[in-house]
Amino acid sequence: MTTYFGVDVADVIETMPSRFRKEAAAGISGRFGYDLGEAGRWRLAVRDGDAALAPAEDLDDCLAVVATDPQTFVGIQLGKIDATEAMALQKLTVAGDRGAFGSITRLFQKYLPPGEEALPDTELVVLKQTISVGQTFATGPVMGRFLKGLKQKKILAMRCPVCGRLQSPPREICAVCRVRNTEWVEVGPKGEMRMLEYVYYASPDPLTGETRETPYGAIGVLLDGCRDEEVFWHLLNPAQLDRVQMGSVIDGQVRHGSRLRPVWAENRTGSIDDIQYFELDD
Amino acid sequence: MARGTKNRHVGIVGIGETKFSSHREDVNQPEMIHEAVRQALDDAGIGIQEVDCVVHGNMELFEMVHQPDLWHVLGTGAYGKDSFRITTGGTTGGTLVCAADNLVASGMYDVVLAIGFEKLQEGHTTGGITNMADPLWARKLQSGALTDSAAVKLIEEFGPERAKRAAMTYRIIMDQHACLNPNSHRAFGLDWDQMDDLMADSPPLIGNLRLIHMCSQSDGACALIFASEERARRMAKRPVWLRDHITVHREETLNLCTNYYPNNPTHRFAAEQLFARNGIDDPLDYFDVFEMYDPSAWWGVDWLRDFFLLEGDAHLKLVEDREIAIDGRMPINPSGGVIAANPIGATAMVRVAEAAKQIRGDAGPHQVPKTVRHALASSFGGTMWTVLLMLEDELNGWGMP
Amino acid sequence: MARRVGICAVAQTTYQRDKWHERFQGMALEVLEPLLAQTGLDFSEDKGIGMSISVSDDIFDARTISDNGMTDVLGAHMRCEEKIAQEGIQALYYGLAAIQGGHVDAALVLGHCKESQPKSRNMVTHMAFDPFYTRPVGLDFTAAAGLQAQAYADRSDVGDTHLADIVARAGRMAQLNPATPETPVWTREEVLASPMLADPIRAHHAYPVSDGAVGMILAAEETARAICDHPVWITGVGNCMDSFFLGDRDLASNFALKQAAARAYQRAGIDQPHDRFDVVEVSDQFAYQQPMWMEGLGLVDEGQGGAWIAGGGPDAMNVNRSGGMLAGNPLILGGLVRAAEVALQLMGLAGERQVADARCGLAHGVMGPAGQFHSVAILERD
Amino acid sequence: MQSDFDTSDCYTIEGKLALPYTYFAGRVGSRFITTLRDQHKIMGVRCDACDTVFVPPRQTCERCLGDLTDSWCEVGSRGRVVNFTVVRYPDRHLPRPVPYVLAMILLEGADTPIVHLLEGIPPEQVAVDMAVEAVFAETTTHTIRDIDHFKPCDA
Repeated sequence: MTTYFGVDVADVIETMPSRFRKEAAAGISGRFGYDLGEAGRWRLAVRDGDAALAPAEDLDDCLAVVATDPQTFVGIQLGKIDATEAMALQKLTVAGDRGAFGSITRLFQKYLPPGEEALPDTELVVLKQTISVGQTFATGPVMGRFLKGLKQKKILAMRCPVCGRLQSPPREICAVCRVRNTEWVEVGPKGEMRMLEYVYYASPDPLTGETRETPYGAIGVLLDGCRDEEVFWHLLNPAQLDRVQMGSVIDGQVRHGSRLRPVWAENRTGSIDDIQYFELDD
Repeated sequence: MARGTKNRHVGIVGIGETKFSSHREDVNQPEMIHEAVRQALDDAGIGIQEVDCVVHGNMELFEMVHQPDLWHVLGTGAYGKDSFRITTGGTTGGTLVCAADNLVASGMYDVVLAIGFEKLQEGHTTGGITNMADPLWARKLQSGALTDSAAVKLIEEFGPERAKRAAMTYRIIMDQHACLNPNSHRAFGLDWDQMDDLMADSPPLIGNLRLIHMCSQSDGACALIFASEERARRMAKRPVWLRDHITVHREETLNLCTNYYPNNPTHRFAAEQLFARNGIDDPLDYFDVFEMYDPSAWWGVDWLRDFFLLEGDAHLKLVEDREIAIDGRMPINPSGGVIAANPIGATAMVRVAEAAKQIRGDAGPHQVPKTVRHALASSFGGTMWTVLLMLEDELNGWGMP
Repeated sequence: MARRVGICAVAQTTYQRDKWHERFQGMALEVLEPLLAQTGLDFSEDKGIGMSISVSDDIFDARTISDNGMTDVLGAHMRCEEKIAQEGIQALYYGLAAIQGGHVDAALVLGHCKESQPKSRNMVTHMAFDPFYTRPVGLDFTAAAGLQAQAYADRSDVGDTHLADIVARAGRMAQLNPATPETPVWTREEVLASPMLADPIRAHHAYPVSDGAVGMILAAEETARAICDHPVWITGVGNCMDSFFLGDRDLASNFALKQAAARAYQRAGIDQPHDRFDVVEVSDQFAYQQPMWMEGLGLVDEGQGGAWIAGGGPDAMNVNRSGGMLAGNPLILGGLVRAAEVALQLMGLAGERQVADARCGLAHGVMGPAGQFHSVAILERD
Repeated sequence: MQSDFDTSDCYTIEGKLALPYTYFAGRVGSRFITTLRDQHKIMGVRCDACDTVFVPPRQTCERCLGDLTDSWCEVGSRGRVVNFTVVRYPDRHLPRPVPYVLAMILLEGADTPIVHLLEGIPPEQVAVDMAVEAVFAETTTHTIRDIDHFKPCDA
């Protein structure tokens, strides 16, 4: 017997008919194949709310065939492995009608290893909601002056009176020297690309609740007048994601990145949106 | 940093961890927490009446529950007791351990139960983390904890081929460890012959950071019971002593969008301070195991250099030579680490719990096959914040009369 | 015995309805700078402040890890900072533990909140309830207080006129407190005429929405004496958590407060609390809570809150000379502001509201629906 | 405000805190809600050690930490008001236009009252000890609001 995660793969397969939810299978019929490598090939026949499972030589007559290794198969059944991720890793493939295969996966109750208390067939209640609370964010005098500068197409930084470090957006104090920043300096607006975060993953923007469009580029620009890590964080023109070059400084060796310039919004209100994004300064 | 003499010693006497999973529809928040609490009490062999104080932590916006210790009293056992709620971001679990140490060492309480938890399936993890950024600027730009800055740095320094192979080697070793740990959320059974495919085919998230490199989003809780030296010796067969800990935060304007090196010295700074004040010259030699808060394989590789105060490519070699494997010279995350399971508010405490189990020698299938006397555990959170903790099998060092 | 720990400096902003002109960092600096100036301390590694303990709340701040944006203004860059995500007085309590435990000699405590930022304070406290049983019926801390106020009214002699007198007195007291410049001064009749909010709580019985920050420096005895002429010792602390569901509790019983107070008294070596304190600051978020918490603390006979008010008890016992919560502090800072006020009184720095020769005081904080969690601190001077 | 505070560069920006959430009731909570929804029965759990019937149900007794997972008992859908308030401040998170009555109702057979809406009677006529009964919701919300509200009934 071959076990994965402490579970016998044969037990997972053989309990499939008993885990079949007849009531959910109305209107579904067809043959589906499981190619589980060393755990063998299996054909599931669904018809009129009944299901039969049998070993099979070949699975050519199936609407869809899932191919995976027994460990992944058991892992998915136990919730150890995420099926989508297994597909992304090429550890699980579906040939044929993927949609049909998706519909039959919902016809089985969750597998429970022997000895674990069987769940009564209770539904597990889920409540989905978007929670939204309106906010009024204060700029304070320092962030306020910086944001107002954007209205006039100016990028302002504050300089630490002790170490000379520039920060933009500015802070009330220099964290390192623990003194109030006092001097305002205009920097940029052009600069050099220092870092690109090429974002493929779409996530919600908590300021709006909307999902961001991908891909996009979050960038660090070393604005003219700044040095070292004094980079300015904003966005790149998404059309130019593949055309920019990062610069770097390693052990004092400088490699220059692409030159960038800000693209200003038409209507500027004193917010981060006053700069649409940066683009190549060809 | 200025400090006095430790008032009294503190030991870990009970450990509880839930299974980590993305399928915990079967329990609500207090019920999940209670699984860890029950386990910790049973492990310590005590009832809740012996606990004087309960310390609780997580991040509220992951589940959008305000001051959740109020509701969670249904599972924490805090009813009628003193209780605290202390948090610091991803470092929360480590902070809870520091807090429990302070509370017991002060003499206020003899026995403290600390609980870290998160039920990430109840919210949107990346959206929740993005919300840590300044609402007027970086919140528009940040994507949760996803960044490929460590990849950029390693690739710049060591070339793409060597850097990418090192990250994937680290990843596969962590997966092999995860397969040994029955609690882990993600354990794929990755093989060395998949290395090239994974480097090419795993879906990209940001730049060279791929899905396969990144930590999971898990539900789970961890509970630890701490006791004064006197009580610990009576309670536990083998208390694990908390020798010392250090917390290092840094300003929020840490700009991940820079590859100017060094830009994140908190880990190294914490390690330097902690080792110096405890008289440890060679951490690679001194420690027998390290449970690291490694949010991605790239960071895991990069941070080895900082935590062990290494220079050049010594950290890459540790990975390439597979010395970080469970049977290697410096086993990293025999539990599988954060890539295998990441219930954020509990994650850093799980590092401490796993390190303590290694010292007790009862970690189970993922027990390091050598005597473990000294363990290091790290926490990561906020904008490159660090909590670094030392656990030992006998009383040593700071605070000894 | 663990070493003694003293409060060496206290600073706060004003508490106002809408500090639209300041963000959190600005408010915190307004507190940090005077604290450092008063004590001469810095954050140097050898003998500076070893730990910053912040107080803030992710949901009030609309910010995951609400202390993340505060590191620089807490002096904590490349240093230790931890956040009390709970009632602010717990930071005092925790700072005491960290110093007594030996990990640090001196700690900064600093809390901030802007209740004006979210559209509704009640919507924030609504999130403290569970999603299936208590949120769907619209519970928030105000509605829960209404239920508790009703339960207390049924059990005590406190009536609408007593509550009006409490609010009127709070307004008068607040006039002497420079930190509460906006607190309205109402007459008893105006309070009695104010509309109901959550019966029997009237609109004027509720603490106003406010923004502000408060902080203090704590230090071990030796350090405290070196940096401060008038350290205030934290001699007893205690807190307690009650059940979550309102129906699981006897809302008028003061269960958690009695436990918290008993622990604090025991630690401070106080057998007879009734006559022990020269000043008392309780977190009266709603008027009914002032007599109710005083009963829970064992300072007023059970069920006799009304007679206590009618007999001039609050003045005689110097309760909430600052104006209390009714004068306006953010919810999560309530107990910390109370402790700051008691410390100022014991230091002799309370200005026009100074109680002569105050030597021992009590500060109280409360969090959660209908007082689910209470925390009590006893402060004394030499 | 400090008198020398220059507010000329200060202003405010409107925004939101908006994120999606998915709450799980768990096995115990799910059984309570589905029983309420499908059978119009209100279930509690009994802790024998503490001799208490709790509503809403919970998996663990917070007093003695006993496991209550399978300690179900049905309580009545009628009960009496033990405490109440009238909510009169309007807000977005509230379930009804104000004013409405929020009451603590002790159901027959239960030892702990639940908080719920009381309707069908003017607020000024509500009294402690009055008998009430559950009015079940026509459409489910998968929460305790599968009891839409309580209304007065004969004792």
